[in-house]
Amino acid sequence: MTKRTSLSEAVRSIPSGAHIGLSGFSITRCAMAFVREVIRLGIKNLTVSQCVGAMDTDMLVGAGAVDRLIYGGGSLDRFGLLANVNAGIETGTLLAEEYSSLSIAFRYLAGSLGLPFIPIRSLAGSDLLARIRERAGAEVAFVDDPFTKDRWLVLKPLVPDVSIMQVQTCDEEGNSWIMGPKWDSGEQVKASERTIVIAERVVPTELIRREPERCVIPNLLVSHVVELPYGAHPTSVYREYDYDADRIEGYVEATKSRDAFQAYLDAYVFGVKDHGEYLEKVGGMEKLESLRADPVLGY
Amino acid sequence: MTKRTSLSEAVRSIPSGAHIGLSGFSITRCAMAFVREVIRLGIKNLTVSQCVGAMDTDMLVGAGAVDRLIYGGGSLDRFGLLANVNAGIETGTLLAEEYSSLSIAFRYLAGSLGLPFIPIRSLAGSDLLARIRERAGAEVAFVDDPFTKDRWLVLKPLVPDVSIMQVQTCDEEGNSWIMGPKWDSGEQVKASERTIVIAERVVPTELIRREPERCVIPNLLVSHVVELPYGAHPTSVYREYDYDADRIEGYVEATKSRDAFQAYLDAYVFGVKDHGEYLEKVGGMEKLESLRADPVLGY
Amino acid sequence: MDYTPSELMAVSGARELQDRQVVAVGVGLPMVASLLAKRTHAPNMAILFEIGVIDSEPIHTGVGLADPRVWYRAKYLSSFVDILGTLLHRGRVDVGFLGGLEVDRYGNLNTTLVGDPKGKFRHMVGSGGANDIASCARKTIYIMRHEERKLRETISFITSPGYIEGGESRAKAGLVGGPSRVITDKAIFGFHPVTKRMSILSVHPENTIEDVVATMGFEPHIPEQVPFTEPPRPDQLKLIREEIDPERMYIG
Amino acid sequence: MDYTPSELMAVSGARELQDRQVVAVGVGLPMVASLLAKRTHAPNMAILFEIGVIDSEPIHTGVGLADPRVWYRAKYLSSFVDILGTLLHRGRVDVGFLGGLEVDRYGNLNTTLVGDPKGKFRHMVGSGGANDIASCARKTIYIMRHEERKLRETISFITSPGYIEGGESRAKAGLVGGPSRVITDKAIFGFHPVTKRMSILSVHPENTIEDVVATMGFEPHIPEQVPFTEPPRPDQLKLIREEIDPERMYIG
Repeated sequence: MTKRTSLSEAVRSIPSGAHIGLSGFSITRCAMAFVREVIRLGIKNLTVSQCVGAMDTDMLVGAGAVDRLIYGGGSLDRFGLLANVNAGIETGTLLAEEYSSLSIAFRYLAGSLGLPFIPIRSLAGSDLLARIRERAGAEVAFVDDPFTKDRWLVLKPLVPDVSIMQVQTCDEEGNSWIMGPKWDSGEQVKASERTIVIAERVVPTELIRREPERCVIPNLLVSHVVELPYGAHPTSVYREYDYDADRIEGYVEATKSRDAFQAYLDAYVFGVKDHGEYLEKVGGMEKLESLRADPVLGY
Repeated sequence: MTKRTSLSEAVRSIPSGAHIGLSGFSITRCAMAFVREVIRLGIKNLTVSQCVGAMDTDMLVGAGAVDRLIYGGGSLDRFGLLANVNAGIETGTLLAEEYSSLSIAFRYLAGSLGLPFIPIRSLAGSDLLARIRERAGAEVAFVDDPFTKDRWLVLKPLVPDVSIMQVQTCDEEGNSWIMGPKWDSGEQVKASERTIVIAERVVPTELIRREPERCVIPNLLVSHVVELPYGAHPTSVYREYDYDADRIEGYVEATKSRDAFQAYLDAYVFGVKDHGEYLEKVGGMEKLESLRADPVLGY
Repeated sequence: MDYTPSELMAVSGARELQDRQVVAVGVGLPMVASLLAKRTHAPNMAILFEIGVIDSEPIHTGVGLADPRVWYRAKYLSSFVDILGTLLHRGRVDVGFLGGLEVDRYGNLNTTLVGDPKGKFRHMVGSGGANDIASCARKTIYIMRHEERKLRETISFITSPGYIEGGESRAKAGLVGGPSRVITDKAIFGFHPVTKRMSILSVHPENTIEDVVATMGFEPHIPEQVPFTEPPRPDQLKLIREEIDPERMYIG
Repeated sequence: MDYTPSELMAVSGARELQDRQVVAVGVGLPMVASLLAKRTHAPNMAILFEIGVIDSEPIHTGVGLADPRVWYRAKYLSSFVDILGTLLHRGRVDVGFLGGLEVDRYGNLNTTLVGDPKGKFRHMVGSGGANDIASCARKTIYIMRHEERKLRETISFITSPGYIEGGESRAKAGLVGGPSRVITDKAIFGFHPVTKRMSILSVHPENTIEDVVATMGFEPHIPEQVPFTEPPRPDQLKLIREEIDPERMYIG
């Protein structure tokens, strides 16, 4: 059964106010084309979660589409900070629940396994925990280990309504390969009620069956499949293309003022009708070819 | 750093009374050569765990090397039952703690993640739970979910002293690929204090680096690497060789009486000095070649 | 009759499955029934094997889940934790499909031992994933031979809970779901919505209610109308005989 | 002086690592130090990056953990749950190696915000895996610039706990391990075994204790004997400059 559809149709399946999990980590495998379409379609009041905050989230926050962020901190690596996320936290317009990488990963893991709660050693003695208890007290608790009687912090499972997964390869049913390290992608997808896969390429199921050990997302978790080359641009996709340093620097520059960011959105989101036009605008085939990953290096 | 050693030396690292986890599932990827060497060297009083009881465990139990078995049930598929395990349970000579596949997998998972306990929905309302509570009461308990107030069964982590992993391919440091479904192998290895890898072949680390997504066991978990083609015979190894139906039938026949089983051990364990002689005894290269897996089918 | 009782059981099992469902199956007749459904009316059903396999397309009959023949052409090869944890325990499995040694009137299943568990008994296979599937799937279907020693008033051991002591007792144990069908070689049973006692839904062609009841260890609920089970279609038989179990390992 | 302060920091960091240890590292100087140790005295050390990478051998400098340059030639590519869960949280990580924004006398680390968390503040990067590493590794080493605004009497936010309020307070919070070294561009610090206050271990060549203390926000414990830090060897500098950070992205 084919689940192939357009980006626009996949995005329209997400109501305002939904909890979405995003696949980005800093500046790699970010759901950038997805985010641009969410902004274009005016979907709002989202809750976003991901282990390490990334460019996809920062742009959504900058566009005012996010009410609540559940994450473990993040940056754009050496390009800069998550300026929009940080501004939202500083001014109080964004409700940010800030954990660590493992505590978000464990919350997804608990969600993925149907566990009612999961114990963790992290966060103890930190101001992160103090803040989480103030702001999101109902999502952490303490339980006595019945075996040793030690007191353990336990976290509530995290279950996004939909996970948005940027992958290298999938089939039209949604069976997907993710190459490279997977950070929280596996747990996030399995925790989420459903998943939208955005793939560099859609291949015949026959190819998926040839290397079933590579399959990270079984199709039964997937509601929509969108084939969208360069869908993560300007961030990188391992073995496909490198990050576009110029464009990330341009983004960072644009996050320095509200006006500049609005101009950025006007140019790259509202000023183009779709992903194809966006790719033309950022340099077209010539630029994109220059980003193609070397097959040995993977970048 | 090479960890390559002989089977005998790897087995000698295990003291009598240790808790070992075995990689077998019924009649596939069973640590058979390992088990034969354990019996030959007279290591005793073992605790054995695995999700689904397999031929490796049954043979160890039949040889009187096991005091305690922690497992989720098992059989030799259509070849027969785990006759030695069953006899041990029926006569009371084997302390068997019987769970389900998922409850053992969750106990390994908790061990692998350093969780103090893990909640599970299985076992409730069954006689399995009633028995576990009688026999191993300190390994299960009930905890109230602090978020919903529901009462949940929780299991204690399961942490073998050493996991014995039959794999297809590894390097001399122990970085290992497991092809095919992995059943509980990943969680068992990561829960265990250390792992002995028994591989069909040892390849250069350079090859491991070419497909790092395939690596299931990072070398830092591995204490010994043993290269031992056909180490799982007469059980199968996916993509390497098929099970040897004649020899499994012979084993099943031998489990029908104590005398027959002793004769089996005398012939195939005590009557051969090592794995090489064993392979000669069961038919040598001609027989083994006939079991080689077809590269397309994988069996 | 141009089909065997096992073939009718497999076809009846297939009929219980719907397209797009997620089905966790054991080896044997449950596997035959699921593969048949997938090749006929339920092409988008997902078939899970606990060992870590999704949607394989075997072309040779395997001796059990441990046989790589059963994993052939899978789309996904993973682990117990993935299949039984992230799919089953997470609540994504619609139907669990199991065989069994003994079942009682409340659908409690025994695969562990026969005899007196505190005295003389014979140990069999235990749970494997059966307890997990019976505990966590939205519903469970059993396929087993119709014999007095299998359909018993009292079973020796509850490996996998059905409705436990009937009524609300399963819910009280914290479990959702429960058995929905027991398919034997003589009849198909359901469970009474309130008492949770086994109830005859249909008897297979050339069988009688009297014979069905006389060869069981307890008396099931018998509704006023008991139709005959729909027989297999020729295309279903052809698929079973030529493609799914050509070596007749499961279909006796 | 034929080396930079950053080079000395990296070499000092490398010296803290032993062969066969398992080390969880952040990007930047911790990564340079770890790669240097691995290429010199600790070839069997395992280097973990939280994103899911073990023992990569980068030949190009990456902008951060998210840069595939940093994953090149890894032996193992997996996930947060694998690295931070099955290795770190399971208790298998010997050394955590972190950079930081602010640290206090008890080795509590701030990477979250500067200013008044209840009033006006600037938010920075938060934890990532830093809190997990500081909480679960057997010991932790920090590398950071020696500035008064970084080595502070009071930090704005405890992202990653050190010895919390000193003495037994870390153990009381249920944590083992704790920071063992703080390596700056002027000195190396340890922690007093009882009070858990920061203590000068060595000052770098051409620095004085007076200058070290005068450029910090709190007074560290000063033992009677404070040696000079051992300078880098030429082979270490050569490796850093020609192979590990040839673009001088981390080594200023």
